[in-house]
Amino acid sequence: MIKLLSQRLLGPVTLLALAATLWMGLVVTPPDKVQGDLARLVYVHPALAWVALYLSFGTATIASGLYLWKRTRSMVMDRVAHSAMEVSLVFIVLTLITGSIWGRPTWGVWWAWDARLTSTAILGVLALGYLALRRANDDPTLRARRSAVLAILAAINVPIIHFSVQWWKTLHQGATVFTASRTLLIHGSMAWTLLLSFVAFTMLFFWLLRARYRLEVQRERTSGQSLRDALEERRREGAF
Amino acid sequence: MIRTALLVAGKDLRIELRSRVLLWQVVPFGVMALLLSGLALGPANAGHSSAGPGLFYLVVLLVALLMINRSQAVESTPGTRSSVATLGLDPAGVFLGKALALATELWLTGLVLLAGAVLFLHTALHGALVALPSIVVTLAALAAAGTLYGALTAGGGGAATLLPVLALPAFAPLLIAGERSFSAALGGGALWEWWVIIAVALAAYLAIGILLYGVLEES
Amino acid sequence: MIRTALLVAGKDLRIELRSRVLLWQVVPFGVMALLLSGLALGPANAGHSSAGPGLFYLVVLLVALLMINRSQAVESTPGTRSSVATLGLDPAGVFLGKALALATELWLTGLVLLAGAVLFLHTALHGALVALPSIVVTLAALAAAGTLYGALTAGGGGAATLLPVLALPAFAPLLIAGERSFSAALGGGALWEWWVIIAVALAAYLAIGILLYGVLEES
Amino acid sequence: MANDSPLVVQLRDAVVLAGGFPLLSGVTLELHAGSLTVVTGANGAGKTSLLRLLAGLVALSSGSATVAGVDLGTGDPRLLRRRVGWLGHEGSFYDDLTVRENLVFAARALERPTGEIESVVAHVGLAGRIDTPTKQLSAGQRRRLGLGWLLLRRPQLWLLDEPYASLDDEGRGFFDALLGDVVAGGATVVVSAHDPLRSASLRPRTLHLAGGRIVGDAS
Amino acid sequence: MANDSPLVVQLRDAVVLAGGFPLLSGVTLELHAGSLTVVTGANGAGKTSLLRLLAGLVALSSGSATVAGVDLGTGDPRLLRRRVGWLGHEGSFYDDLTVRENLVFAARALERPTGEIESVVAHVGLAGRIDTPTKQLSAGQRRRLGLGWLLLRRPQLWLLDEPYASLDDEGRGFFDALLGDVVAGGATVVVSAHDPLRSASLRPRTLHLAGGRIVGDAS
Ligand code: HEM
Ligand SMILES: Nc1ncnc2c1ncn2[C@@H]1O[C@H](COP(=O)(O)OP(=O)(O)OP(=O)(O)O)[C@@H](O)[C@H]1O
Ligand SMILES: Nc1ncnc2c1ncn2[C@@H]1O[C@H](COP(=O)(O)OP(=O)(O)OP(=O)(O)O)[C@@H](O)[C@H]1O
Ligand SMILES: [Mg+2]
Ligand SMILES: [Mg+2]
Repeated sequence: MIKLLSQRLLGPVTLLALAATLWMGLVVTPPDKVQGDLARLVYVHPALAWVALYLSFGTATIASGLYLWKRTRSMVMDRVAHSAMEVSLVFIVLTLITGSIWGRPTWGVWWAWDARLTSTAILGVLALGYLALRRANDDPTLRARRSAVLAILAAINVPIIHFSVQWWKTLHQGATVFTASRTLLIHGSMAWTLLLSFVAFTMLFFWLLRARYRLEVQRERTSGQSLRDALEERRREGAF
Repeated sequence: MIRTALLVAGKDLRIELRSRVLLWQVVPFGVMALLLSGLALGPANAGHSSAGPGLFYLVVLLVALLMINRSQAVESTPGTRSSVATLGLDPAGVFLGKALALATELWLTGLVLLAGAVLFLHTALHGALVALPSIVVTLAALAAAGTLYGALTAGGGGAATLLPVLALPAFAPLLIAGERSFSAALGGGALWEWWVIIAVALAAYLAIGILLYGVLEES
Repeated sequence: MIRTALLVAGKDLRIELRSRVLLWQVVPFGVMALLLSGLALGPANAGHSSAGPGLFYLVVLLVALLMINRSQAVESTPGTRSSVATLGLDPAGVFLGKALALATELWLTGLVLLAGAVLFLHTALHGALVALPSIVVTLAALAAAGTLYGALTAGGGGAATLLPVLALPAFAPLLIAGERSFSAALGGGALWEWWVIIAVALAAYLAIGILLYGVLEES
Repeated sequence: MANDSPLVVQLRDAVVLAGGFPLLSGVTLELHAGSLTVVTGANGAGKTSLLRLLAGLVALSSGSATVAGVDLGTGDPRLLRRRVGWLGHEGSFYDDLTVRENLVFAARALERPTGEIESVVAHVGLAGRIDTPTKQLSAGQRRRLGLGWLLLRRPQLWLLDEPYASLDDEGRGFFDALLGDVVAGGATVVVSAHDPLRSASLRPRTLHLAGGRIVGDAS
Repeated sequence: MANDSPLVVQLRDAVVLAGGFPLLSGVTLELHAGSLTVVTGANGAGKTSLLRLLAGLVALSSGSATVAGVDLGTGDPRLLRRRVGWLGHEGSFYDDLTVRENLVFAARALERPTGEIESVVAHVGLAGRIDTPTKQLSAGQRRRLGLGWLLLRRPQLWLLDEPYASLDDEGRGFFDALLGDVVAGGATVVVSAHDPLRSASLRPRTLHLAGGRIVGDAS
């Protein structure tokens, strides 16, 4: 009953939270002294980045690990990993886009060779590579195995990228832009809105993940039907 | 496991030795690529001795991609796959063996490229020697990662082109770490942070390979 | 000849389209390589807009090598070689067709990479547009040269590694000319000298291909 | 067919899919140790697929299968593969290694003495080719090398895909004699063939496949 | 053998070398239009090599050879290749294209109408596989596609390397009927085989090869 309710409610509540974030972000909170209305991107961009980097990539990694562990190996894990990685790619792209939109007026360029940006981009390519690998393999078990291993490999990559890019950057550049932005968040309403945005986008993630997963199940169900047809047809091949 | 590793490494190196690809093709390619990247950057940047480590690793990366492809191509003719599969070799051993063979090839090529960097890119000889240990370990990590990614993309039509897409992001941090510690060596210092990354990467790739190579081989 | 060329180009493009390698693998590889070269150079150099043309062509070169390999791999399974040989296709047409298919793929990838350069390397959009014609012609020359060198190294074990060794010296002048005229376009000027080099190279490779591809195919 | 020797193959409604297409559409089969089975059927009926399933080279999609004591759904395919020998359509070795090197590799991998190799090679009629790289062998010579590889291995379950193809008369005679030996020695043999076995003294069970299923079974 | 139809093949002391090894060690042979010849011999005798020479796929090292009016030493091998049809051990098509696409390519290349394709495909029993990529076909289906390719081409000289291998019974019957047709239509056919031809109505000339030479000739 609770499960059913939560399933039914996830969508509407997510929409509600997103709408509330939008309203708080655009109407309730004041514009920034330095950046003006542009600063309102802070209610979108960091939350997107959080979902992209940690939540969805993490989900995909854990699901892949569970797939590889013999005792929990099942196609469910494979589907979860696949769905999460797809959602991750979407969020990474959105992070890049919102970041670039923000960067253009504040830094004067769409892109800078900054540690965080570079690692985000690399992660995006990793997610893309994961999907490409899935496409390149037809056989479901082979595909599941290979992509699970890739997800694990990508996961050890994440901290390495994180540290290497961090250290590499601190060696070459001084102050970062993010410490400056943090001072934006003193006002009460802004802090609350920021928090709300994280909640809303997290819910959006789960909503999308579930939708994607269901689509996958649906697809497999129809392919189950077509499988029965294929078997029929194959058997008839010999019967002339 | 060790026995299998040595058997497989020996076989791979023998095939390489037979075809002389390393001597006649990969090494010249590396030197050529070193020269070309110098050209692409223009005389102003390339003459700078600071470009040395970056270009060195860029070229090592290209060479590594070529070699990984070869290392997998050897295994992946359809007939070979079936027959060798029925030998039931220990996958951890196969992984270690292929990685060892790849590392050996990379070390050899790396030496030549290092000489090239000293000659063409005005990299200081002393600094290059100081950087040698970090280079050896970085190349070993590259070999371990490369063997894994090679197996991931083996067989199938477009596999060979999928390899760089998947492997480049994995190699990027290694590239950075290697380059940084090389630069540090040139500057006379040593940066333990980069050593940490390289060592962690090597250990992680070896561990994953030993544990999961079997999963990849089955299919 | 033209008929054969179109037939062959259509076949090659169809095979590419079928495998989606361009979309899923080559283009991501290019973007990744762009990112990586930026990393290898370090933020100070990469941020510099002057590095744009050089890096652009460096990556194009890498992508081209991948594609040339694929373009030849399609022809070089032993069975395919014999059967297709007995079709007795006009070699000049085959050459033109394969070069056309390769050029098409390079053009598409080049567009994406150009966008990448504008976004990541701060290459001026206007300059990039001005440079477009020279890029199109340079890539065509690269495709013609690549098809020739691909045929030269087709078949045989180490072909995939031999290709870059042979092709890189040939591509170097193209790379330089392309980079120079791209840089000139960014500077607002146009350098007819580089245009001459590119155009002569294109014409020369086309002529050589039309005349000599037949010789390469036999064997 | 009553038989008290142990079951080596036990398939129940085995289905094997490739890209949604059922290579096997439900095979139920029991084979006892020391039996000789010939699988026949039209082109595309699924003979090769059945053999590949028994070798653990393709995955079971539904149904159950136990081969040589290993459950194909849950067991360790490596264990199975060590117990089966496979002779496929294609030559199945490292092309760049010589006949001897290939066999030494196999022997080492299986921890067998390498002393037998010379005699095995002579036995299959390749004595004059022992130091020839495998890729230079003729079609029939490759087959013979495949037989040699199996002889060296003496597996528990022999899976032979059209073994007669491209063997000459003498080779076939030799093969028939071998088959008799092997079966008498207690190993299980499954052969796919379009021709009936030549030797009258072998009394195989004959399975007829069509549309990925067994449609006829005669002893 | 007196015969007044024109000579299609005329070899005199033909020697073919590969890496210093004589594949053919001096073959003298005349074949007339409309003849059917079967080449037999032990594994490694040189059957495939002889057929490849006749197809212009390997170069003549010494001696003289004229095939289908083309001198193999001085003539245009392309002209020859357009007149011969080749069916080899390996499937011989673009693996990524479907059955239909492969045949369309061949038809276009030879400037034949593409309308016949469907009926040819049905004729060789591949109607149900017309849109399957060639790499997914079974061994026998590849052979059948090879036959379809030849049917579409209707060459002047048919060179068939062990055509029976991996064809099923019905396919062999079809093949025999085809052979009769072709020879009656005036084309020349050379078949390498380990089995005698099945059809009693075909009365081929049988050449026995050994050590790269003709050692027996029976009509
Ligand atoms: C393409 C450009 C950009 C990318 C790819 C990007 C990426 C990211 C990522 C991955 C995070 C999450 C970091 C974490 O939680 O560990 C983040 C957080 C954040 N970004 Fe960006 N960003 C971009 C541009 C910008 C710009 C231009 C600004 C503002 C001027 C900005 C402001 C922030 C802020 C305030 C956070 C919150 C987290 C914190 O305070 O550290 N970003 N960004
Ligand atoms: N992905 C796929 N899609 C469609 N059909 C496929 C696919 N893979 C294989 N096939 C078909 O499955 C069958 C494979 O059969 P298999 O190779 O087992 O045949 P076989 O009995 O060994 O035939 P042959 O006598 O020709 O060797 C063929 O009909 C082939 O066309
Ligand atoms: N480069 C080489 N060095 C040494 N021997 C070679 C080389 N290339 C080919 N051979 C040998 O030449 C012979 C080639 O014979 P070919 O392929 O014509 O035989 P075939 O009569 O078709 O045999 P099969 O019946 O096995 O198909 C084989 O004995 C092979 O081992
Ligand atoms: Mg078969
Ligand atoms: Mg032969």
